[in-house]
Amino acid sequence: MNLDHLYQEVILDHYKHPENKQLSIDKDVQVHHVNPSCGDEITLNLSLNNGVIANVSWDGEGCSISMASASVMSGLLQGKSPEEATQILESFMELMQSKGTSKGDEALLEDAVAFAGVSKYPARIKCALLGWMAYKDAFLQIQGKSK
Amino acid sequence: MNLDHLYQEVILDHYKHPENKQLSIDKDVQVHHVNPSCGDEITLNLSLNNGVIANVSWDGEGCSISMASASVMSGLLQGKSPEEATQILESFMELMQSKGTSKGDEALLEDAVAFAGVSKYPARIKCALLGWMAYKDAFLQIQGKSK
Amino acid sequence: MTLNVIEIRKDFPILQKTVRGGKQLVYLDSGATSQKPNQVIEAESNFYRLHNAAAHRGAHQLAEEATDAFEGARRSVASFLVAQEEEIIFTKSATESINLLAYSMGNAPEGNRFAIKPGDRIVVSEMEHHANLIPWQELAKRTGAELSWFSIDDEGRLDLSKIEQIIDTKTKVVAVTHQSNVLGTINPLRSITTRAHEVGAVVVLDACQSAPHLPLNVAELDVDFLAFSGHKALGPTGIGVLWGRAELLDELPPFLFGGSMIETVTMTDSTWAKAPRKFEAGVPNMAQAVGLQAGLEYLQRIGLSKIHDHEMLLTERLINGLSAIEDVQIFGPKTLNSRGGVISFSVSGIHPHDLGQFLDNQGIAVRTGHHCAWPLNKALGVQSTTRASFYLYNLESEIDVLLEEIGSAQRYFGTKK
Amino acid sequence: MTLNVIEIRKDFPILQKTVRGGKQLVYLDSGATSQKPNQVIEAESNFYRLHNAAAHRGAHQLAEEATDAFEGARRSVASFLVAQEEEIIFTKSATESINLLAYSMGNAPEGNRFAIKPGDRIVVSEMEHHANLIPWQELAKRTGAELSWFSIDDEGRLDLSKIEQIIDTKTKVVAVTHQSNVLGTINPLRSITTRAHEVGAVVVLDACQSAPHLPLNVAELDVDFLAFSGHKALGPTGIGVLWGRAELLDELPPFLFGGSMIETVTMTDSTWAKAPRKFEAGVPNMAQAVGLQAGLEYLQRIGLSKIHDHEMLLTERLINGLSAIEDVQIFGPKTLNSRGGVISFSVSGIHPHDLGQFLDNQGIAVRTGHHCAWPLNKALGVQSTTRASFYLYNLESEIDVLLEEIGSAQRYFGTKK
Ligand SMILES: Cc1ncc(COP(=O)(O)O)c(C=O)c1O
Ligand SMILES: Cc1ncc(COP(=O)(O)O)c(C=O)c1O
Repeated sequence: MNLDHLYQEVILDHYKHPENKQLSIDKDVQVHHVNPSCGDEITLNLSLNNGVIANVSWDGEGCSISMASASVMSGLLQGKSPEEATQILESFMELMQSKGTSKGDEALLEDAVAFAGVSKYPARIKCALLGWMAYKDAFLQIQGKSK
Repeated sequence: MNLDHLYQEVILDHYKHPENKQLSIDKDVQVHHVNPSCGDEITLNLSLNNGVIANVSWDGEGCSISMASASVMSGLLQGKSPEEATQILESFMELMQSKGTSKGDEALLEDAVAFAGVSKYPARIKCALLGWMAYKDAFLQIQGKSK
Repeated sequence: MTLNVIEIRKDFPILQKTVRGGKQLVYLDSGATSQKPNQVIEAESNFYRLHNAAAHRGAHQLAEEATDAFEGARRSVASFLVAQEEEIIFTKSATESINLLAYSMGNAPEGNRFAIKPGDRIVVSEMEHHANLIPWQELAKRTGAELSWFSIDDEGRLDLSKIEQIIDTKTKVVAVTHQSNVLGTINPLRSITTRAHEVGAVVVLDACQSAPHLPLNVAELDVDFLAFSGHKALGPTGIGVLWGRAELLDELPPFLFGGSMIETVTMTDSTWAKAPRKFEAGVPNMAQAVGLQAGLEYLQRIGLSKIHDHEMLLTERLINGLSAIEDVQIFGPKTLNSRGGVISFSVSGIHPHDLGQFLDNQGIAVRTGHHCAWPLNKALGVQSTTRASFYLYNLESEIDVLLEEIGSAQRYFGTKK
Repeated sequence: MTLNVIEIRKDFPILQKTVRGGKQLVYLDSGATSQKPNQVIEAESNFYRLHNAAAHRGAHQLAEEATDAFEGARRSVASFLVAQEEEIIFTKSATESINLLAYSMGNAPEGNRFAIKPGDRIVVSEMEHHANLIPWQELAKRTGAELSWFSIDDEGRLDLSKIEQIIDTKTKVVAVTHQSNVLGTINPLRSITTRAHEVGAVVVLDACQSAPHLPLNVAELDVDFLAFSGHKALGPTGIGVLWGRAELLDELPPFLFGGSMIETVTMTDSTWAKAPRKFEAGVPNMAQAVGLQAGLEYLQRIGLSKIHDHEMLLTERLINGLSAIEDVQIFGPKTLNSRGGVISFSVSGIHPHDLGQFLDNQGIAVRTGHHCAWPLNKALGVQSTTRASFYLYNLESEIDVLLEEIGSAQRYFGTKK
């Protein structure tokens, strides 16, 4: 096995230079997620404005996969409508479950296709999903509040 | 294996015509014992008089081994001193643990040596001991009382 | 007979064994535990030889393989019961499965739907195995709830005539066996589940004697929890299953506490993972799960309906044969409808232990005693019985040997000329 | 090195395996679970092939053989711990063993010496595995008792300086680990048992990481209960041991309820068998007990002192090697006294998960994460670590491979040129 399929340049870059990794005061909700099997954690602030995702900021501690994935996610979802975000999220989850058979929809996922290799390492899928699940939870909470 | 080693004539005779199998009103204590693995049960009345075992009577329901053994025991211990009874009991227990290697001390055990074959069937040893353990318990209770 | 028993027997090494001085083993004690085919033995061994590591812990290849094997076994059990994967909890035995439920309910705080309080009712039946009776007795004692039960009628069937009074509106749990391990009776569940759900109670099914012998579908059964043991279903010892409806497992508090069942832990407080992990503390019985999978797949390959039909053929043969012997009494249904391949009987003048010993001496393994159902024995008015129980590997000729040797026993113990 | 590791390795089929595209497996995760020698795999298989039946139930030959095998395994475990046969209880895991104690104590009625009431105290330590922490947290919550604990010092050893305050006169239970599964620290038990017994508390020892690696003698340890898991001691999955002093087991109420643990049963009440049966409800994990026996006998044949010495050789080599690498931090004692073959460390700039993944890709299996000891990790100020743990089958050359690949990882992740 070639580890480079897992640790793409893009991933290591985001790990070293994460985007939006500082909790913004502009938030509608804050969520905190942990990966119980390893202890990795993330705090995520989310705000919506005029029906689009205005701000995704986060902080956390974890492996390259979890941190880079949160970084990519935060950049990707910013400015998107919740529907678009859901579509992206679903596409990413599908990619994670593909067991290495999919390359991912680059038009939709952009840099996030770099995580395709993770799908071959079942124990790491949860790492890649940590930030995304935090976003999903945060979004559901905002929706819940507005009802 | 020859089953006759287990089911000696003596045993089957005692099973069909048990001795002292009617609870006597002459009793210092009464005990009730069950074999939890099969449900066999015995009630035993014991009385001591002038330092000898005056009366051992019993009633019960169980297999040929347990009932015959209770019958033999009741006849054997009647009239003995507690010390003699203890010696007999210990000799019988030793026989039961002999895994078929001992024939039993006939001078001491008399008819009870017929149970030698039981020692080859671990699951039946408890049957053969049911009445004896009831006696032991009853005797300890009398001793306890007299203190 | 549509089952190729001769072929099936080749898979079970122990059936080739002789006992008591060269006698061919006739194993009629599958109700206590089933024998194991090579496929099961090999599956367990291969797990150790090739994939052993702590599942769900660690990111190395062996840990991945062990996780895959263990979770694959879970999927297989789910498909066996036509259930969801997350609804399958691996325990060490049916006994643990039922105790898990009773303790978890006991752990439920006020407000939780499983919280049981004084005045609540728990319903069982008189034909329960101790494993589906005592945990509820104890839960009742711990919580101040009342234990009620269904009696049995003369044919050894549940007396449901007072169902409305017995499952009253205070009832929280109804725990019954699917098939009696003594009488062979298969209980009619529909009226029980309907009434229980009407009053908001959950139904716990002890499927120890049915899951290995009948095609089951948890949705159709309409029960809420179901327990069975691997070792009675061709599987290894040391593994049991608890199935529960997903939404109920969600609300049920955990039972055993430790690794892998947590979400977060501090020195004073912990939170829990989701089911099934919430109920599986510690490094799991992985090799046994994998062995159970092989056992259940073996059963499914042969077909559970076929297995049941085969057992009913044997049952009919034994009931007919026993009915023809003087001095034999059968306990439980004498007809074939709603019963399985478990037959308890007694022979006058011969205590079950003595009969069992005689049969054992001829190579025939039956079970004697109260079969861990003491209250049922009392209801039947006997202290113990002799029980023959069948499985897919039993031959009709084995029934004939049993019948013949019962006659020999009668002669040996002098109750018949 | 007095251990013939090359010969030993031939008994472990999985060690011949290659992983991740042809790389020789380097298994350094025995702290999570040990690998199994053929002797263990065969013992379990042979039980199914030759002796399988329900132990303690039924009078036929197979049932006798199964009973002998199971009780023989109990004797073997007793001799392993230098204990009495009746003091050995088979559970499914150490996790169950400890939960058994916590629940049984919770079941103790007023007047029973184990009854725990509000204001009583339960003492643990900050280095406990979740399995020896959460059951006590929960018992404390159920009973209103207070949970207190020993902290750790800078070297990763128990801080016993306040022992008299922590184990106060209200203390009923002191539950501590013998060897930390994260730090490798072996705890000094004498001061703990002395103080605990002074105030009338019982001492529960989590021997998961010590029983497989050190010669133990329960009398010398002076503890009251001891738990370990079979799967970490060359044994099968699905088996654990609980040892308790005979007179304490006598008084301790049962945990799981069901068949074989009873004396008499009616619909409303039951009485219990004597220990160990009282604590072993249901058809037991017989094949796993027999497999464990084979595992423990294997360990005894090699010699536990020799095994420990061998592991300390490996430990020294790894500690020295790690100390020589820049940017590596070792958690736990850096000296060899009172420690075992478990070493946790971190490499700056590389998250343990990434390091573990890199090593795995080279065929090296280590564990990463919080190792089911989350509070300890918090005390150490880290979220997770990388852990290497050894056993009798590990080679010195495997340490060298690990050290080399840590260097490669540093280069791969760009933290070192
Ligand atoms: C120190 C310690 N205690 C308890 C346990 C729990 O053991 P198991 O998961 O086998 O029940 C472990 C291992 O996981 C351990 O290392
Ligand atoms: C009907 C029934 N319920 C429960 C059990 C308990 O199963 P186990 O002993 O495997 O836990 C048995 C078997 O012994 C049984 O026949």
